[in-house]
Amino acid sequence: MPEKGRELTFAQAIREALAEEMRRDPLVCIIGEDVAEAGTPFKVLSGLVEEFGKERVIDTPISEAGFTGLGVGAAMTGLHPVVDIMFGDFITLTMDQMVNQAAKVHYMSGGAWKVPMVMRTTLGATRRSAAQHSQSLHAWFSHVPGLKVVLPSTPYDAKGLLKTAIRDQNPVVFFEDKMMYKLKGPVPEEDYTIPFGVADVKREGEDITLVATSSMVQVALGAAAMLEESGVSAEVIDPRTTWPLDEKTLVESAKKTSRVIVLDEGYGRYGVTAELAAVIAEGAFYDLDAPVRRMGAMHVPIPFSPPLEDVTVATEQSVFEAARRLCGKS
Amino acid sequence: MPEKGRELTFAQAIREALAEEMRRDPLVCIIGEDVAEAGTPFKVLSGLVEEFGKERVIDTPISEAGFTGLGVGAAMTGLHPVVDIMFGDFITLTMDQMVNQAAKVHYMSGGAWKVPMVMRTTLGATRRSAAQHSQSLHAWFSHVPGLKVVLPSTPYDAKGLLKTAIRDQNPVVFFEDKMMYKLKGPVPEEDYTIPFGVADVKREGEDITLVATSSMVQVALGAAAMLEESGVSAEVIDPRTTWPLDEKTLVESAKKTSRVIVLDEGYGRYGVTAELAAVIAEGAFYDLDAPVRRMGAMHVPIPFSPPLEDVTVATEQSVFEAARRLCGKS
Amino acid sequence: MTTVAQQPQAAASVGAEAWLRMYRQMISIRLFEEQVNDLYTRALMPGLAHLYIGEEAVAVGVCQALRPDDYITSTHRGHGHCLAKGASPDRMFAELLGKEAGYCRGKGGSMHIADPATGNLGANAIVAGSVGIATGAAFSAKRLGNGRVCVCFFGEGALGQGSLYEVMNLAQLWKLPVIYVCENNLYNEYTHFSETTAGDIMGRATAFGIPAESVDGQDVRAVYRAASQLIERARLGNGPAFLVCNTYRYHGHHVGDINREYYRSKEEEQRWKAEHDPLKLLSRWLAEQGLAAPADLERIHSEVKKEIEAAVNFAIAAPYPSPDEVEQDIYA
Amino acid sequence: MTTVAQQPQAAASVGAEAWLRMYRQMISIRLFEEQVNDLYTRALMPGLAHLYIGEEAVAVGVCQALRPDDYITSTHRGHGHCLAKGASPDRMFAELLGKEAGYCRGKGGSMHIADPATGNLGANAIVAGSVGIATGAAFSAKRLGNGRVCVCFFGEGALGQGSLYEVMNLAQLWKLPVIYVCENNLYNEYTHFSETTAGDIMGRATAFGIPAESVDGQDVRAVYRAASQLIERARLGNGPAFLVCNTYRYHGHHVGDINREYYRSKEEEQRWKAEHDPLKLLSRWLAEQGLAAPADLERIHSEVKKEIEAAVNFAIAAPYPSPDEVEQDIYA
Ligand SMILES: Cc1ncc(C[n+]2csc(CCOP(=O)(O)OP(=O)(O)O)c2C)c(N)n1
Ligand SMILES: Cc1ncc(C[n+]2csc(CCOP(=O)(O)OP(=O)(O)O)c2C)c(N)n1
Ligand SMILES: [Mg+2]
Ligand SMILES: [Mg+2]
Repeated sequence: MPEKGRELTFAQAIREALAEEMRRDPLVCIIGEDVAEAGTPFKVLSGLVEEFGKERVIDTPISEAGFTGLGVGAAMTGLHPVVDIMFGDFITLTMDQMVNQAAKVHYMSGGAWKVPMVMRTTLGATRRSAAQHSQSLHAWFSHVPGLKVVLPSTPYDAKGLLKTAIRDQNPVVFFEDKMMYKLKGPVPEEDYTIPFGVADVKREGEDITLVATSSMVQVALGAAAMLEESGVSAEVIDPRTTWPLDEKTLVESAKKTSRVIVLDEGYGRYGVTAELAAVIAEGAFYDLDAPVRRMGAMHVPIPFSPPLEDVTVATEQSVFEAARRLCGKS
Repeated sequence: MPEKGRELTFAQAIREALAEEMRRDPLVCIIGEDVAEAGTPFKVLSGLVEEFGKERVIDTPISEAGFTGLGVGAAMTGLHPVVDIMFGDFITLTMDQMVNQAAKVHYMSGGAWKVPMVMRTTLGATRRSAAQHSQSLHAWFSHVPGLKVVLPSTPYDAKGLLKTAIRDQNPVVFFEDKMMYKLKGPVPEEDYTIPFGVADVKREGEDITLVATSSMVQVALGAAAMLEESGVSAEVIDPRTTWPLDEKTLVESAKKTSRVIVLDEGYGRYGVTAELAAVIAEGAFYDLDAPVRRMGAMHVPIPFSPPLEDVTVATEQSVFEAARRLCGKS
Repeated sequence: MTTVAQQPQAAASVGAEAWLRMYRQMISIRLFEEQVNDLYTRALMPGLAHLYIGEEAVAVGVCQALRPDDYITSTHRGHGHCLAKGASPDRMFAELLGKEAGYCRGKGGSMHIADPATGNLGANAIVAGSVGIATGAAFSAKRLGNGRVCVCFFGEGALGQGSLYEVMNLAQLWKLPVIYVCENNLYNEYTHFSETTAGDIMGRATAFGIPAESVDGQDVRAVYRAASQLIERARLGNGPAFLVCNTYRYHGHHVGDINREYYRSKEEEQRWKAEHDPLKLLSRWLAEQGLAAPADLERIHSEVKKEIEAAVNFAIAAPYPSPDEVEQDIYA
Repeated sequence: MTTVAQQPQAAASVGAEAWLRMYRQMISIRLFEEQVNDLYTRALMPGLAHLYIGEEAVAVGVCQALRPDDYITSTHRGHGHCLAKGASPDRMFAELLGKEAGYCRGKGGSMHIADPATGNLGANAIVAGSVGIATGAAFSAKRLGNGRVCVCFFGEGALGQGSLYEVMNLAQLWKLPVIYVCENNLYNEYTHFSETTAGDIMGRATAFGIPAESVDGQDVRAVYRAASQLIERARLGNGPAFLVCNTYRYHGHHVGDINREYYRSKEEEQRWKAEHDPLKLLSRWLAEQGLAAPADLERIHSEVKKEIEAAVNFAIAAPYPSPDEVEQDIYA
């Protein structure tokens, strides 16, 4: 990760990755609702239609299943579509196309066809958007062989991982935390990609490992800073892709620190925290000094009311407290 | 569980539960594809339309999203529909209606509306049905607050749990292993129900715990019998519902035996085995002698070819071997 | 498709009182929404809201043709439907502010207001998300023989979603008492509907054998008349219907959508406001018919204004739910 | 909608040779499927299969109107489409038996045969599961300007699925070269289509402004003629079309569906076989026209029979994939 130089927001990094890949490869196109002149409700794509035209930045009807399916077919026959699903909550409408089609075409055809497509969508709560616009459903896709699942946590990662996703020959689902679009961070000018399946140590530490994904990485880093002040050295690890999963880096950190909290904004139950915790509990079994602690979203539909919504996801404070308890400090 | 008396097949137990509940409550109706005269392709519902008529056993067009949504609305307004999704693979088409609607209506309305409906569907491979007719996707629903998820493993459980599901005031998803429909077992004549969230000890043992769901319970019992002959005493525990989940029984058995294998026919990755393993690893942390071993379906789309398909799911033999290894016996 | 014998009494017997009631409801929605915008601008409302201003005649004309125990389902742009079906502004504002006194105890917010007492099955933030629920409610009504009907409101954007066609097929096969009311306000968010909608909208229903009508959605009398007929037809067991109401939203897609020139012109907006305002159209007609003097309408306006102000103040003063309510009402 | 200038050359210039080729293909499908039934009966085939017998004229008539590099998508009842598009019976049988030599190396089986060499994007076991893929292939063809079209085959049961309407809207908005071919064989599994299909089928496409035609699907000449026109129209950039082929499956929904009287009568089956058999219809016409003597057809029949027998024997003798192939081809 670059220390100095140019800073971009998360949204700018995404846009730049798309623009560069679209310049590099004329087969890349963007398909989704309000992606062209509107540049999506989050304005992430602003300017792309001006550069690439309506032939390559394509507004669709409100038909998530339909245009996702169209993306699968287009990917099989020579294009490289980036399908935009405005809110991660709407992937519910695309599950058949993603899971029964995109994920399986290559395998079912014995390797004859491939599906080089990317689905970009969002996750994350605390935007006061209520239960149907706040979910983090990436665990579902992570469960499905044939898909790859990417969860960037910084502008740098967002750009590098999105480029890798677009160059991949398989269906890749790319989840962006919508609360992070304005986050700034260093992004070099030069072309770079980040390989899938390689976790990133966002911060080194000795006493406890915080494994965190997407939005929760920033929370973990905040908690780590607080912990440092209270004398606890926390390592923060970001798997960056839930599939492929870099088990080794997670397990090694767990072996080193012997205490682990796993953080993810999806529901804790039957979610990403379960897999990560299970992998670590198995791999570092003989080195853990305490059970792996899981912190996912509370197991409730996300409520609208701010004082209710705020308690559904982990915060720097709650991670700080959990980490101190795990280290026997309170 | 009854020891003696009348035996029914799994399919007969399901049918009897439905028939009895439909007699008890005129608001219960069945909605799905080919449920009436055909009685479903598995013939599970044969005879019901003759008794209850086409007003209550209702054939639909091939519109999984449409009639599931209709079921949600019908449930909110006075009926108690049992929605039939022929293959569990087709729940992909119902995710929006189940997850964004059924699961959330009660909560989003602050408790004002409720959705007493049941979705019955199937899971399980090894039927030579290939990748789009062989999946076990119950982990997805287990991940979603507002739903309850039931996985019966015997005719007795199937009947008692289905009755509970139909009497529940919430959306319940009921997964039936299609390879188990012909399995026979004791089912008493009298009315009974089985509460959700209560695991069943299918077999007691001392040396190792096999936690298994649905189809895998029979596999676990077979493996336990083999293990007994080789001097290993295995306890077999069936959570019966993944949500609510009886953590206590799982953890206590793990504490007793100190070795655990978790078995589920869904994909292992980000699936039910992860949650169960994480719960046990946390709850029995200080008592486990070895890491919890997970055995889910291999992380591949289910292949058609028999020699390939057969290696994708756990078998009595593979569980037997894994258990022996875990007990340090080979 | 309706015969003379099936003509509803209602449409014929409507008198001054009913038109004034509709006028009051439309004003009520207009002022409610202006307050919502104000709450947003003053940063008093969490999140966003989608204003119904300009489209009042649709909700009011349709809901006036319904019985209190009939059902509706609504959308992200749902405040108008809720109010027209009988919800009270105070509990609605409370919901919009996430307060305990709200219709959903603060858990739903602007996009999820629901109220069994007025037959409101709930607004829905998934485009076309409630078409199944609406059709299911009609299914219950038919099975239970309670004579109810259900109106399913949705924007023309929902025509993109396949589930609408699935349930229209079911509704027509089973002759369910459901009216699909398509509010065509010309835009799917920031995209003109002509870019997203192939063919003729009416064909989307007639393809399934469902009778379809199209009305000027700014004329509450036209909406009321058409809705009354289709609703009574459904109530009599003749099955579903489809009603397109041509309308326009005056404000942005949501309260934060301020600069709109990249997708529609100020002139277009002005033209609709000047020439097609549902309140102006009705008040002009009431005056022409001698059914109401300007003073009567002014009185209604000021009464409603007071009500709305009281309601918003109630909501602002109301307490939030306590944080431990977060784990209540997940299961019944 | 097609003008004279757009009339395809093909339809006009078809001569005896082409009709005999179609005859051979239809026989080939018929005999292939009889072998499949036999393999099932003899317990040599894992799982089930859905036979195309009776519907041969649809696949053959349509695929004859396609270029080799055009695309198709197929269904659970897909053997006929695959063969008509050019697949060879030996590798198909091998796939049905789960053998390494199969089109999908045994991983797909009966319901998932796919073959890039013949433009076959794959059969699909989800009803309407391939409508998106087909439309996407047409999207690519248009974007890449390669002049290809895509035919999307589906049974009338797929009319229940909303995704079909989503993609027809897209196809018409963007004028994509895709032909939706609805094989109406009267049954969705065990339910007559009239119980599941409201309104008139043609309206399902015309609702989106898509031209629709309906033909006797047992008459390969009629199918070929209609398909040729719609395909050429699409190829010329005039957008999608919808073709209903009225047909009948002679066997059960799948090979195990033996007792069918509860959903359709033996008389009905007999009538179709006697009066509407696509092979008989074509051979009679060929004889009438003096284009083929009975002996010619018999020769074709026995040649094909030998081919099919050799193919099935090849498949039976072929090895299974080795178990470790299970983890190959998950990712490209
Ligand atoms: C399934 C789904 N896709 C996309 C959205 C995002 N979205 C919210 S409103 C809207 C436009 C709706 O247009 P229309 O149905 O015409 O209603 P209007 O806003 O004009 O009243 C979109 C795309 C959504 N809420 N749900
Ligand atoms: C989404 C989905 N729902 C249900 C099924 C089960 N199913 C397989 S074939 C079939 C009937 C299909 O009828 P039709 O489309 O008319 O094709 P046909 O079998 O008549 O050729 C059904 C319901 C399925 N495969 N996919
Ligand atoms: Mg609109
Ligand atoms: Mg059919």
